Amino acid sequence: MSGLRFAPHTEDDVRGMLEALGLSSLDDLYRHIPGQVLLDRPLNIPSGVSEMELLADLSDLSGHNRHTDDLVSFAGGGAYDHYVPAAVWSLAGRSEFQTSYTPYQPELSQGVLQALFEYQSMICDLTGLEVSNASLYDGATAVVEAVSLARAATGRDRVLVADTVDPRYVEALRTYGRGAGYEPELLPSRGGRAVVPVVGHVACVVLQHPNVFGILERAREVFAAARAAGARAIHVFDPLSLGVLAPPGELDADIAVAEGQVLGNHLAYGGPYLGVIAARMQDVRRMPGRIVGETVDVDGRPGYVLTLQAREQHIRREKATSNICTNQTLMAIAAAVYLAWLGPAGLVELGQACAAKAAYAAERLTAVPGVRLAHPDVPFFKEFALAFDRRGPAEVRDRLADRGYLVGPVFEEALLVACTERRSRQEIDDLARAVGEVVA
Amino acid sequence: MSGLRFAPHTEDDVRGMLEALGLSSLDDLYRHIPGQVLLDRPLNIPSGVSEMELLADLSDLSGHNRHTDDLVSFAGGGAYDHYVPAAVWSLAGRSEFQTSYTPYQPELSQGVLQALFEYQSMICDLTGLEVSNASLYDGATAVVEAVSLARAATGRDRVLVADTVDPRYVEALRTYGRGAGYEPELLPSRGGRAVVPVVGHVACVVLQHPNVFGILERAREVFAAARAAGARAIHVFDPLSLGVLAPPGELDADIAVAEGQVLGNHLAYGGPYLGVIAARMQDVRRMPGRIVGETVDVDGRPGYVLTLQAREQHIRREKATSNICTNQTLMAIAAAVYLAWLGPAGLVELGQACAAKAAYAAERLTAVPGVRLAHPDVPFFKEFALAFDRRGPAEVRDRLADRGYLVGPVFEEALLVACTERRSRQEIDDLARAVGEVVA
Amino acid sequence: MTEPVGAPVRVGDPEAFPRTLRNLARPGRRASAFPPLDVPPTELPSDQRRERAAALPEVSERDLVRHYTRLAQRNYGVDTGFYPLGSCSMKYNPKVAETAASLPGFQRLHPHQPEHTVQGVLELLWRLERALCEVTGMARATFQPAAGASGELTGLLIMRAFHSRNGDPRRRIVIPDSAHGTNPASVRMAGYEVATVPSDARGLVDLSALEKLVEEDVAGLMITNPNTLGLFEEDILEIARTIHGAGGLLYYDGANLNAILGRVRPGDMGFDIVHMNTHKTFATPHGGGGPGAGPVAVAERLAPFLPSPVVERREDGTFGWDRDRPESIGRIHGFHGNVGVLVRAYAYVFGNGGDGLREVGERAVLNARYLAERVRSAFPLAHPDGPAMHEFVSTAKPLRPHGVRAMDVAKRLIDLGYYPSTVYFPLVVEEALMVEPTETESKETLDAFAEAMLRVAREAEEEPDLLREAPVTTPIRRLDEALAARSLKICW
Amino acid sequence: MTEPVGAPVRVGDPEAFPRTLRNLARPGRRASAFPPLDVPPTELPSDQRRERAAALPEVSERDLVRHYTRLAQRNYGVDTGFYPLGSCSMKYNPKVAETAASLPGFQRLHPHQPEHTVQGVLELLWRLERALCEVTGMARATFQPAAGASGELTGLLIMRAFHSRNGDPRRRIVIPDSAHGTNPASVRMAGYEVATVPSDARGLVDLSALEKLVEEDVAGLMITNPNTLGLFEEDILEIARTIHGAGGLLYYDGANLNAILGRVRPGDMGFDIVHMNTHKTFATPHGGGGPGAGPVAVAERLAPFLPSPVVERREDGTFGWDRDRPESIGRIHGFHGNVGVLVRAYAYVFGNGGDGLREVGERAVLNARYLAERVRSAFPLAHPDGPAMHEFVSTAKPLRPHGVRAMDVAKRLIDLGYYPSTVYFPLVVEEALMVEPTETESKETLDAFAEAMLRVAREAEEEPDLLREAPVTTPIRRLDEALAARSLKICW
Ligand SMILES: Cc1ncc(COP(=O)(O)O)c(C=O)c1O
Ligand SMILES: Cc1ncc(COP(=O)(O)O)c(C=O)c1O
Repeated sequence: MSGLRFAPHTEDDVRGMLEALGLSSLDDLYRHIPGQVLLDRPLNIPSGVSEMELLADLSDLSGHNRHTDDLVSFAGGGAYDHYVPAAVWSLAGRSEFQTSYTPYQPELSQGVLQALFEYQSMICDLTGLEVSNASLYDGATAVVEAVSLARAATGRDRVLVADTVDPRYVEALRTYGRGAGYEPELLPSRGGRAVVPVVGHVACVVLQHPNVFGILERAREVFAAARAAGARAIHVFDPLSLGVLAPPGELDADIAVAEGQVLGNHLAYGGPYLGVIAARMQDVRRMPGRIVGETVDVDGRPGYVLTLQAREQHIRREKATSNICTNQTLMAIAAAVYLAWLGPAGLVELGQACAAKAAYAAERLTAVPGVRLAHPDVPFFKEFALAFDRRGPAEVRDRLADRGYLVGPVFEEALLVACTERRSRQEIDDLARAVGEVVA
Repeated sequence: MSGLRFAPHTEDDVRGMLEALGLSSLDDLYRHIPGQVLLDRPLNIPSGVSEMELLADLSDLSGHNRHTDDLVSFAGGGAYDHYVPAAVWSLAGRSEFQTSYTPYQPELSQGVLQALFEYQSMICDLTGLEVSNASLYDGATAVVEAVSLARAATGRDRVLVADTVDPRYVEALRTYGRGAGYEPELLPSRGGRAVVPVVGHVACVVLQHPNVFGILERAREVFAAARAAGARAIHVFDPLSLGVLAPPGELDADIAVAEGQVLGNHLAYGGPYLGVIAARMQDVRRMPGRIVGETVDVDGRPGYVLTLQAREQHIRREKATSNICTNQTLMAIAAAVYLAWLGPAGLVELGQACAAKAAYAAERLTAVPGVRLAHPDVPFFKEFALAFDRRGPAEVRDRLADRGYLVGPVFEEALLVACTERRSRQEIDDLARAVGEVVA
Repeated sequence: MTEPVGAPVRVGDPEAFPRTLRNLARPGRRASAFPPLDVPPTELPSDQRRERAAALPEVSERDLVRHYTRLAQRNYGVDTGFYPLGSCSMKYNPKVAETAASLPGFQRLHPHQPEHTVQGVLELLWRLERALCEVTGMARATFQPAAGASGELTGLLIMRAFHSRNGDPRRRIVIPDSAHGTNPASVRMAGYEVATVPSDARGLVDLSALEKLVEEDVAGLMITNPNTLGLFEEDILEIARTIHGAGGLLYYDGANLNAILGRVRPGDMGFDIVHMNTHKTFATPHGGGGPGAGPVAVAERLAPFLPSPVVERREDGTFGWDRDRPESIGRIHGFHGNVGVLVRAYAYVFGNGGDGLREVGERAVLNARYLAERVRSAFPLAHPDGPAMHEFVSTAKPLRPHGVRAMDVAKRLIDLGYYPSTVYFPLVVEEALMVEPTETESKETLDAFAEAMLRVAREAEEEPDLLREAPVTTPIRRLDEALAARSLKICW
Repeated sequence: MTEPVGAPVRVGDPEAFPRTLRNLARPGRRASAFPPLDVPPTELPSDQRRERAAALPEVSERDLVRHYTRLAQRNYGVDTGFYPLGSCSMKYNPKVAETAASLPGFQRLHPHQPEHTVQGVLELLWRLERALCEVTGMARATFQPAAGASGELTGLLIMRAFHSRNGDPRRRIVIPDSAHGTNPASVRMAGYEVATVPSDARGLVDLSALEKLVEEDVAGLMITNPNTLGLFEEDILEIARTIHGAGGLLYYDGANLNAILGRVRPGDMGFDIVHMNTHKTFATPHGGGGPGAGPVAVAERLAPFLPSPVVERREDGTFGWDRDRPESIGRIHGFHGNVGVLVRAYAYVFGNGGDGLREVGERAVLNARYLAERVRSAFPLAHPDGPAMHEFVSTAKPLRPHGVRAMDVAKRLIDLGYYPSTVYFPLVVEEALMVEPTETESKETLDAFAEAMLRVAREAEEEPDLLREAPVTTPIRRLDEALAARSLKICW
């Protein structure tokens, strides 16, 4: 046998089972299907290969990628090269978690259920809000779900979005808005920060803080304005900023959403990540997706179940709060392991390290002739935007890649540069040198 | 905190525990120890580092090695680049196996015990012998233990070893023999094969088949001669040859030993591997190391325990059959998973592939001017020895490494070349081309 | 003798279940460590700083490892045992796919890397797109949807874009009454109304009812085939003609694709849009709820509307993202979809190969039909005449007189060592038991499970309490879901 | 309420424990697949060919995965819970060490690779040798021994080589009566005779007895310090003087090194040879019985006798194997030792660092002494006056009147959720319970375990059958070891 085969049937098995069915061949299994739709040829896909050959092929393909242990990554824009501790995936990757389905039968699924309950709890600890779910697909879909929650909660249609929100999120809002019936309205910014808006009859104001440029917004003022106008204040946050920055709860946001990749998940070229969403108790019955709750069994022993399912598609069908079914549970479990690994002290140290390295990098890079901050004099967290006098940002990015450095993405003629705790002073100094060569 | 710390004590814990002991400082724990032996300075080892830094250091070190996914390995001499299926270590590596000790409490150790029972059983299936143990350290120590078993069994001292046995094994016999009181006597060979000996009053005859050159010995004749003289016939075998070659049992060997690395274990620069040993029921009470047996519990349920422990050091002390305590259990579990993965058909296909590729390689390589077989006209399995007219074998090996090919080791002015199922026709043709350049 | 599923509670053990990490925590304890800061510290603006530290649990790494090891042991997966959860294709997940996904060259790529540094993964996606189009009979595909439901919405937004480009917006999407909940939910999110077509006595779409439903304002039809009753919609060509005749489009919900791999292609049945659930058909692990991947493939004429960007192979043989797609519906995922999952799907598709995929489908159907045959005496098929494809739907109605419900049957199966079948879905079948064995189960496993089901049916008559009180062998027993919703403890 | 340790038996489930792979097998089933042969097939000589195929089990990959997943769940490890197995230092095994060992640059090196292609691993071994010599106060080390016992034999063969080089062969090695079984066994394998020195009332080496034993023919002394009673040999300098005075050498059995890390160095106590058990002191996982690693470090004057080759750093800064060692005892391992284990040890040593190792020792002793204090009322210490180091030996003798043995205490601890302590070792203590908590356990864990032990002591008086019939919560209960040896089923 030369291809992978996971069906354990021996020829005797097949014969015996066909006999039991009174059939003479496997073709008979499809006898009742109209002939015109039956495929009369083999699939035009190469025939199967052994594990050995398959891995050789995949190693070859992966060898045509330059990864973040090879390139030094200062790339940002919504995904970051934070350190993933060994314990995270040696635990989240356990096959009992990995090979199970959504916990429909709680008696056989307490492991996943409790892990999700603890994930929800840690998200509440982190954000200072009261309600979390068991994950959404990713940061972009979390923003979309937050907006539809806000529209349902307020009964209003209009959606106000700061133009300093990651453009990918705005694009997603445009796409999903076409179905839901709204067109996101952009809130202007000055000097890299959203203006504090005069909020009209809108469902929500969406503010990313730190924003797409890494800049700290006037979040308190913006959220206050939104809530004063009866709109939901939606905070798009960076989970790893919350050791050092005031959390959504303290900033008076109603709904907080985030890209959860930074919580112990690998970069993996954009996924699987997880969408984090947290809100106040007022909106618990409008939350999308799975929520795990604690209860007791018939003997009074505590245990966990999926709860408030009346919100969900399998019960509510077209009236459900969302269509999400499969989510990113395993990533949420990894996020929980990671958050517990960090602990409160680690979260603070991590945030301080990112901020300090970013500040140092900004200083070193702007010391290079022809390189400036795109937005001077505004505070930022772990990421900032550079502008160049003599070169286009895309050209700088590509030439830095050839020198072994990942930066970017490019946004509004500026080049984003991010620092995680993984970046050393040495690497930052080397980057500055490389930038000097590239822009010269 | 900047270094790894796995002791969970908080400062309060330490204080509280010291109080409970009526001590005022950790130093007090050592108060009763004579001052002259107390170290009065910190250890001269750098202070601890974070996981992030540690892995950076280790990745850097590993980056200074060229591994077998980078170099194409035709290296042999007792360790081989066979394919390790993904399932093997995702199962053997489960932390319940990995983080447990020798199964002294069978009720909590049925997993390891059953896995070892099945390993023993598959070794018997493989060798055609009746008894196996739960592993020894490696191939070399397995040869040594087989010899001491033979000496104990026969009450004879002298040890006859074919000079076509891997020199590492002969060295090991010399070393251990100094303690045990024997000096291995070498049995001469002609044309790369041991002569069928006239066996005197010796404890055993040790024959490696296929031998150090990969050559098939006249095993039946040699073993017959040994047994006729009342000596134990010891067969040093290659587990992966037994799909196509007659097993020790069929060849009438008394004791069979092997380097178990090829059974699903990674090359890992020489270890951890495992020593395989199998024998006939006549010698079961002289076997070294752990043996697992099946029995029943007080409710009559079948289960597994360590058995015949009266052979072992913890009971018999200086009269034990061996001093081995910790063995290579986890490697034996991996070997069992691998053997079951192979199955009888896979074992045959694998053996045929190795033999065919080696034959093809020998043909291609000896077609290169100045390159010949060190031992023409003798059958070999997956490995053969080359001799060169114009260059030294060590030089050829080193220059091939620079071209991306691993060959060797060098033995008796010949260069060993081995083929596993991983080597493709293309790789063999490329090797031939490279050899052509190197010997030109 | 039967014993509990899952790891033990340990009396007197401070780590005994169900201790949460919060209970294990002690002030000052920690697992993380970071290098000393090698640059000057910074001060963030005081009004922006966090006041109180986040109340995360303070635990050691050893606490973490034991806690999650035990939680894992309390969870049943395909690696633990038989998992015949209907509609979920819980087949064996090959380990080699995990090895592939963990190669640094796939695991450690930043989504914003310049194209010339990610040629390998782009080629992988391009090859996978070709293969999935061949399996489904479609022209192009997108990998953005993170799961089936996301694929549904993507497909419906493509329909919407198609119709509005043709200047005739339409209002309704027809779905069968047996449809999965995500179908109507997606329809609503796409701004359409649901028009439900009933199943007929055969358990198939009621053609005459469909005719009546279909008017100008029908944007399209959304259906699985085999349908959620495990039956093949034999009138599919008729159905396609009807919908297309009315100017609508056909959407294929790929949840049941496993049944027809290499035998029937949605495109050849007249479908215009198809989503696949890689976590079902292509054996990517479901992770206790996710991640999945829901690639969407479409017919040529709909390709312009796919989410942007799509992978392309350039004349020079290099691969890149085509972003110049004016008619695209835009962005469905933040980046390129669940690439790590797609690497596993690639391993499965190319490891099995075209020939292997066909065998997968055949054996999936063989197993389901064999098992249905073995249990139908006790659990009658909802639709006895239609031959089961990859799964079958039985009913526990005959047990009602004994005061036993389908859920009781499920719970009793737990005590007998199995993960139960899907229950109460599809909604159109009373006391539904939806059983999908998948192709990776052996005849012995099926025979033993059949015995267990027959045993449960006997017990329902003779000792119904065995069912009503089940499970008794699990670390926790039936949980009070009403209380959970009432008292609502969703955070420690 | 207490529940079983280990995964469930599943009634009616064809894969239910204790099915062996052999029972699961079906003719024609398989997991392996290989590429089609791309070279001409060969014929091996007919008289050399295997006649009947090996009777290996025929199973699918899914069979394998479920089988071993379930076996693993029936096994208790440090990752499952507290494992106070005396003399084994069952501490938490850091996960980062696993990541390190699985780097292809370590995992995939052929032992015969030319030195210039393995500079990284050679440098790692060189650095580790330096660190281990610093920890032990020695000059050079070998990594060949695969475990402690192998280290013992290595050390004894070095003694033998040393003495014979000096032209005065000697016959006997002194070991305490409390020594571990491997010590006398190794002595025998090294061709020496065992001379046993008794322990005195303090539980320490009886000095006067030692004096008497020591004559010309004593080659050396082999001892652990702290000894196997967990007590520090306070007269160690005296002992060293005596042995050295008689021309003998001192061997340090490193099984208990954890107690003195960074505080006391064997070299400073007068030892000439030291073995370490990386699987104890340096947290490399013991794998259910192995692998371990038993590096041996020696004083300068014994360096020439170390097994060959040893790692060296050349003038040009490169690393290599020094094979020119005429006085070497030769080869103890087939290659370079358990390198994969040594990579983990490196991660542990350099991750903790010098400061961290000292803390490890302190907390190991703190934990043991604290736990001893908490349980001594019910389980008196064998030697109450000597302060416990990293472990302590209690006796269950007080329970004898209730017809309860140390083994019964151990089995009852299983029902309470713990892996038991070592029992009946050291042999010099009646009804010995040897408890080693290690430094990675928390105060809460120790307190809970102490409660459990006190509870068992109470139960021994009030309900001794609870102990005699224990365990009752495990998938299997006490096994008939006599039957196992009699009927001897060691192969299916
Ligand atoms: C028939 C059917 N359609 C759609 C879905 C939704 O797929 P997903 O969970 O991947 O979003 C499912 C999942 O169970 C299903 O069974
Ligand atoms: C005191 C003592 N010496 C020696 C050994 C043997 O070490 P190993 O099992 O690594 O061979 C042990 C192992 O338990 C021990 O406790």
